[in-house]
Amino acid sequence: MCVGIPFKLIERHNEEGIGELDGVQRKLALQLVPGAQVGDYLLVHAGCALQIIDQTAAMETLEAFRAISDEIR
Amino acid sequence: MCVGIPFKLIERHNEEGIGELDGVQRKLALQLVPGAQVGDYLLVHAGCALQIIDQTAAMETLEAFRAISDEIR
Amino acid sequence: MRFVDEFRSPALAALLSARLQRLAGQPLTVMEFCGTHTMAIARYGLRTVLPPRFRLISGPGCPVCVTPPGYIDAAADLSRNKAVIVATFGDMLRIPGTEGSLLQARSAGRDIRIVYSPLDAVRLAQDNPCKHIVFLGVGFEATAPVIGLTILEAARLGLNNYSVFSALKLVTPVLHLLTAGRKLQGLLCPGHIAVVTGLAPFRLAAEQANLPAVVAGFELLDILQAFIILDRLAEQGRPELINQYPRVVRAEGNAAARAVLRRVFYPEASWWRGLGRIAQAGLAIRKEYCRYDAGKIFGLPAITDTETAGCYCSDILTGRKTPPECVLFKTKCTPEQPQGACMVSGEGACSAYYRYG
Amino acid sequence: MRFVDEFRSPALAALLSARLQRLAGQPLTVMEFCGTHTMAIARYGLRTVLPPRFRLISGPGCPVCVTPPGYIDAAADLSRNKAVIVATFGDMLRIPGTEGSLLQARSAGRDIRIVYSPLDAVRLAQDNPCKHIVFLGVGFEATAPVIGLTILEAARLGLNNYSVFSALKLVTPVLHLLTAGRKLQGLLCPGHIAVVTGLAPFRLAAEQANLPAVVAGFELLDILQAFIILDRLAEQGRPELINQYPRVVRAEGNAAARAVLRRVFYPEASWWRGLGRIAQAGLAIRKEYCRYDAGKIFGLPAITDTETAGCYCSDILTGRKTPPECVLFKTKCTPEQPQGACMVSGEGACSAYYRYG
Amino acid sequence: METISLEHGSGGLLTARLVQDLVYQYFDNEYLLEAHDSACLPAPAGRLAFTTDSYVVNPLFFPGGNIGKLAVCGTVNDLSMSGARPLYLSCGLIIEAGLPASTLEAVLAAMAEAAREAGVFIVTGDTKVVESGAADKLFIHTAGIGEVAPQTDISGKKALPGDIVIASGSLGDHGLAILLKRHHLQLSSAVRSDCQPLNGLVQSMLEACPDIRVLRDPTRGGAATALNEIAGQSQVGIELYEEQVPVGREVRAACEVLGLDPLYLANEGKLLAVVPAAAAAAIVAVMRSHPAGLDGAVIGRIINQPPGRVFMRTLTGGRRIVDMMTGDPLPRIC
Amino acid sequence: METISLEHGSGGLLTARLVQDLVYQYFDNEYLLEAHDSACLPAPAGRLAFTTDSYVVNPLFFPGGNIGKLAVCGTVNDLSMSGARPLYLSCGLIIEAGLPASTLEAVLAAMAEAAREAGVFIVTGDTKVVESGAADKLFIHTAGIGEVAPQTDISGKKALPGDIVIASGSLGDHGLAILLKRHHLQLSSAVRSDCQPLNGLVQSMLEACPDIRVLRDPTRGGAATALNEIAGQSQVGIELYEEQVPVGREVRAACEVLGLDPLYLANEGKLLAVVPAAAAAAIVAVMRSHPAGLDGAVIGRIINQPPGRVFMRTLTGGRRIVDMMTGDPLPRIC
Ligand code: SF4
Ligand code: SF4
Ligand SMILES: [Mg+2]
Ligand SMILES: [Mg+2]
Ligand SMILES: [Mg+2]
Ligand SMILES: [Mg+2]
Ligand SMILES: [Mg+2]
Ligand SMILES: [Mg+2]
Ligand SMILES: [Mg+2]
Ligand SMILES: [Mg+2]
Ligand SMILES: [Mg+2]
Ligand SMILES: [Mg+2]
Repeated sequence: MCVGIPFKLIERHNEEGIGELDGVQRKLALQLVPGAQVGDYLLVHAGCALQIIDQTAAMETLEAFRAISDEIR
Repeated sequence: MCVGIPFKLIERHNEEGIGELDGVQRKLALQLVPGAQVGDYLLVHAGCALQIIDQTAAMETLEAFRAISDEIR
Repeated sequence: MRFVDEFRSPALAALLSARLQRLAGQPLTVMEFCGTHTMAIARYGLRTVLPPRFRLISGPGCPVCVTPPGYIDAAADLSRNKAVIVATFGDMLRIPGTEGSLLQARSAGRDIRIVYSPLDAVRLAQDNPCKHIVFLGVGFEATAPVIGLTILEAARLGLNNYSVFSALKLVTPVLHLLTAGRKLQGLLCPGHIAVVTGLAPFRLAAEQANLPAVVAGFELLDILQAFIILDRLAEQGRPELINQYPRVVRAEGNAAARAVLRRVFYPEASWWRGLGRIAQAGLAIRKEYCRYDAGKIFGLPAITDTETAGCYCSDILTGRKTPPECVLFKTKCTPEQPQGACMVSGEGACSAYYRYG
Repeated sequence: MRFVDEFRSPALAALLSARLQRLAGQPLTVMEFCGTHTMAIARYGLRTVLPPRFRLISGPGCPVCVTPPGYIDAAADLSRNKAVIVATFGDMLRIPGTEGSLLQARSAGRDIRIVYSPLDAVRLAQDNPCKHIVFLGVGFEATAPVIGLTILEAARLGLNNYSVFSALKLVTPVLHLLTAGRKLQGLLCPGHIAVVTGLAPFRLAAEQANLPAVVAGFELLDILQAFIILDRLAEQGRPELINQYPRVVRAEGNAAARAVLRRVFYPEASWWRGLGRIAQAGLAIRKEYCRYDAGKIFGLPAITDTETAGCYCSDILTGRKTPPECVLFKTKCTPEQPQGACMVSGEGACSAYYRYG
Repeated sequence: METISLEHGSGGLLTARLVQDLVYQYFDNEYLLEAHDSACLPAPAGRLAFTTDSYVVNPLFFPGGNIGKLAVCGTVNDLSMSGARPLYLSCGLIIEAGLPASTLEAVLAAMAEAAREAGVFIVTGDTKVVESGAADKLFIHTAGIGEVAPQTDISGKKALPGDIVIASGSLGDHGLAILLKRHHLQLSSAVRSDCQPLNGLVQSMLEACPDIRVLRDPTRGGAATALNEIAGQSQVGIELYEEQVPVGREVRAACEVLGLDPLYLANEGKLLAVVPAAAAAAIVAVMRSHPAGLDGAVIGRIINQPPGRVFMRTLTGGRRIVDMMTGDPLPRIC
Repeated sequence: METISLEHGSGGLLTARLVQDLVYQYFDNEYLLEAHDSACLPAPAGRLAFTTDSYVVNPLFFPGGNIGKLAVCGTVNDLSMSGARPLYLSCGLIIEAGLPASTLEAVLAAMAEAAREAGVFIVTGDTKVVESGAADKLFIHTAGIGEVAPQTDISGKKALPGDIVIASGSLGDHGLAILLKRHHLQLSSAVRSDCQPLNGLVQSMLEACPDIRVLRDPTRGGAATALNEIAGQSQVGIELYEEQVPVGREVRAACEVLGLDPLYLANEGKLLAVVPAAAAAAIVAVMRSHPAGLDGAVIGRIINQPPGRVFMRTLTGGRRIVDMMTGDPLPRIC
């Protein structure tokens, strides 16, 4: 329903920031992610960050993939 | 100062007429030549007839040319 | 970690799909509510990878394809006004109204601009003080807060030349309509909606339908894993909701985003192309912000749906039919001349079937 | 008789010019007041045919070239108004204002239309009820009645979207300025002005200048004959006015045309490019018709002249110099980049010299 | 497809349909139907002539033709003016979105017919559609290839004093037909554009006299400009005889009314030739027996001095300079 | 001359000045300077290739090039895709009145430079100026002539099952660079148009393997459309391998953000080739040693069934249809 892309926050000025993905940069609205800090990865939709990506959770998901695949090795 | 062209009046409707010159036709304003009749030649400037051409006078002018040229033959 | 390629690893994908192949369970008919899932499934060719016992049926797709043609007509009319610049997502341009698309209106010389972010439309208003910018507000729970922000931003900047023409929709109140009376064994729920709403509405939908459900991400591995989880839940007879996408979906969603929604909008009945009028399934702009409401400012007509004769869209949107069952599919109805909601956007079920087979 | 070819007969022309060649009289410097005569003389190559004792000097040319650049500027400004269509004779398009010509304004997208007749501009007003048509009223005694008629016609039709921006000029009050203090032996007077005015003003000019004068037509034979007559009058020492052009010029002129002039306009001082302000030498629109006066409606500035440094125009317009005597001629001043009145129109003395040598 | 939309130019499916349903219907030769990036053509004998023109005429349709006919004839004629036998044309279309498909079709039909008449093939093309307001309805661009026989050597530099200047017919018809249509001058006349291919005429002229010096089609800028170009390139003078310059009765009349000079009006189916004096009579005779040169006439001669100048010997035996044109001709009342 | 005005296009003196002062300054070869109605060119050996394109790109200047460079490269490339050696170009300009002369000059300079790089001559041209509002700043039309060696036989109809599909480098750069400039999407990136002439690359490929079956430059409509055309013309299927399709890191990222598929984005300096399987490795090696083909790669193969269809073998081993494009790619957020 909504294309959402992980941008890395490389600059923050109050409620506006600059996100970067593979050399592509874009101004981001940060009002909805008050805690975001430079270096965080943000889920961005329509130029607005909707969430801070949780690295630990992401690791766990990747682990789960590996676990499933290990099951069938 | 003012390009003036002899059109032949081929139609008249009140103060408007159609003039013709060598196959070129144009609507003419006739307010300034109240006496103009179909068949008359009119001196036209900017789409408006300024005068009815006097055929007799024209003949006389042509005659004058011939007279001058005869003088030198 | 960059949160993209890691979730697309072909090697892991091969292993996960091998796993799906090996599991010899019951037939599993899954509805994906979300057009972005539909597109991702098509793009990765997953239909040809999943074992035949997995049957996928598509839900309402995207906010663009459920926008009634009357809305497009009204927007096209608005663009005739030389003092108006219509700003919109690119998605909206090809959708046919009853008298052509906005792309046609633009190619006829109207000033219709594509923006990536609604906030860019506010910027457009700042840069064009002698024009009035109308943003075409379409979207679901994920997009609506961003559009809400534009109104707050315009108010903060004191702009009087920016407004939103809202066709915003809420998808969570619609879920029960889509599952009611269907033979389903699982639900694939849209992760990017859940980012805002949290898990509760999807848990409710799973309970009401008494079905296993997964809130899933959109990368290749996310979707494959979601199918494995759905299969396992179905096998174990557990009509639960699992969050496959915890890296962005928190149980409680995004409270700041929902606060923006509450501040700027209120829920209202809304016409969905192919589904008709649905109570509480749209968002209208609150009276406090009526000076940013293009519908009010320009006296735009209330939008209702009209159906195209022969189009099965409502059946497809409610998961009762698949696109190839429609007699118009690929004959009278093509991406260039779409007849119904499901063909209009690249994300619509008919369009995805058409393009990716 | 068709009143064209008969008066261009090459055979008769050859005889008449042979006659001119043979007459071995005094040097005869003749001023032609009229640009149309200038053009005809150039076009027929008469300068190379007439014996050297005939010297021709050019008068003010045409109403277009004596229009000050400020008028063009005002018209160009007017054309910025999107509600306005500027209608004009083609002659006006290439004349430079201080910031470019109307042709440049048109090529920048302004709505500037060429009409053959001012009455076509009235028609344009009827056909474009949502636009205001401003006709650029330039012309001398022959053109002014036609433009007067458009105002009467607009009034008759009850149009409220037609007006005239008058830079109309009267040439007859200027004649004595052109001849004053000049070494002339004859005057070639403009037949098409006399059609309206009758012979009286030209007779007066001839008397004041104590010179032979001929009111002449514009065909080849007309002009040759006029020279023969002037030569004869000069030889006989008769400072009289002869009407060579009786087929259209009546002694009394055209009373109906003069009645239109009196009804719509009144004489006023006027700025002539290169000549400065001349009392009674312009026509302003009467108060009764002020609703057709674009100057009043749009509050246009009063037009005054500005001179280009180095341009000899005033000397050329008053017959004191010929174009090749100007240092700018053919160097800085060309038909593409005219510096002065005499180069701006194809009829101007410098332009005629430039094109036809 | 009632009107052409942006999609028809985006290189995808609709472009393919436009080309197949409309273009191929009219331009149906084996080379074009290969539909490659380039047309692949048999090697011509002799040297190549190569030319191009853009056609932006407004209005698209005018008495005697339309932009499509013009786009074929103009390029065929430019090839012919090098003494080449025109063989192949390319066709690039820039269409303003919203153009009625029927308009495009009428234009393509006219192109096809003109190509048939001239015996050339339209072998490669391109279609772009731009937003409404980004172009004026339709622009056409053609380029053309012809082959030049070994013995032929035509050039604007070859006019020699003593040579004769010939016009293939009446001057100014095209320019006047367009002018009358464009400015709503409310003059009605039967003047039609002379738009026609001249390659047949040129071939018969070359057969009669292989050493024609110069050929030129007096298009924009008219005969005056074309002759000035020749005078400049050959560094000779040119003298025209006013009474011999062919101008149609109606064109002459309309020019009188509008204060125009037919020498500055564009032609699209006429040529000017500079030929050795000895061959002039024979060439005129050949021209007059060809449908495109019925009114062919000697109009002047090449003189020594001053180089680069064109003169008119007038009816009176006087002489005036005929300069290059500055800007498009505009009607005058003064 | 600060801006171009209508007078510069009217065929008279100002047109002559524009051509002499500006055009000839940049395009200064012996053929053009003859200034005839047509350029007269030496007879080429072998068959002729002839192609044309109109260039209407907006904006005129973009990262990696401008409309002038594009107009030369595009036509050089279309000739090259027939296996021809490009020789001569024509250049037609349609200029909107008011265009700064400096803009035109920058474009002409880019054309001259690209022509030099490609080793072709711009030998004939035409300039039209239209009123402000009647065109979008500047349109360029080029046509090109090339010569095709006797042994070369390239055609969209020649792909055979078993053949290999090669791309000369990353896809989508040009289309994306333009899209980002056009729609003010506020995405910044270092993506540049790939605009470059491909004739050198093609010549070295042909030397390595004279029986290359098909060459195509995937311009408007992108690789997807070009491959669908080949599949249709050859009546074969095409299967692509997703992980082998070269797409630049930034282009891929921008496509993710904007919901676009790089297969549908235009390229202006890339080619697709269908080659016999036996020669594929050698050709790729040759390509990679040429500056225009450094990222050359096998991207797929020709299959039997179903004719006219292009498939993508995805990362999962799944398969999806790659259809022709409908309309220009537009950014999506849904
Ligand atoms: S194919 Fe078209 S008509 Fe049929 S259901 Fe889908 S959108 Fe409706
Ligand atoms: S040549 Fe030019 S500057 Fe000199 S007098 Fe004539 S108009 Fe004035
Ligand atoms: Mg608008
Ligand atoms: Mg205006
Ligand atoms: Mg190509
Ligand atoms: Mg040409
Ligand atoms: Mg030409
Ligand atoms: Mg030519
Ligand atoms: Mg093309
Ligand atoms: Mg091409
Ligand atoms: Mg091409
Ligand atoms: Mg040309």
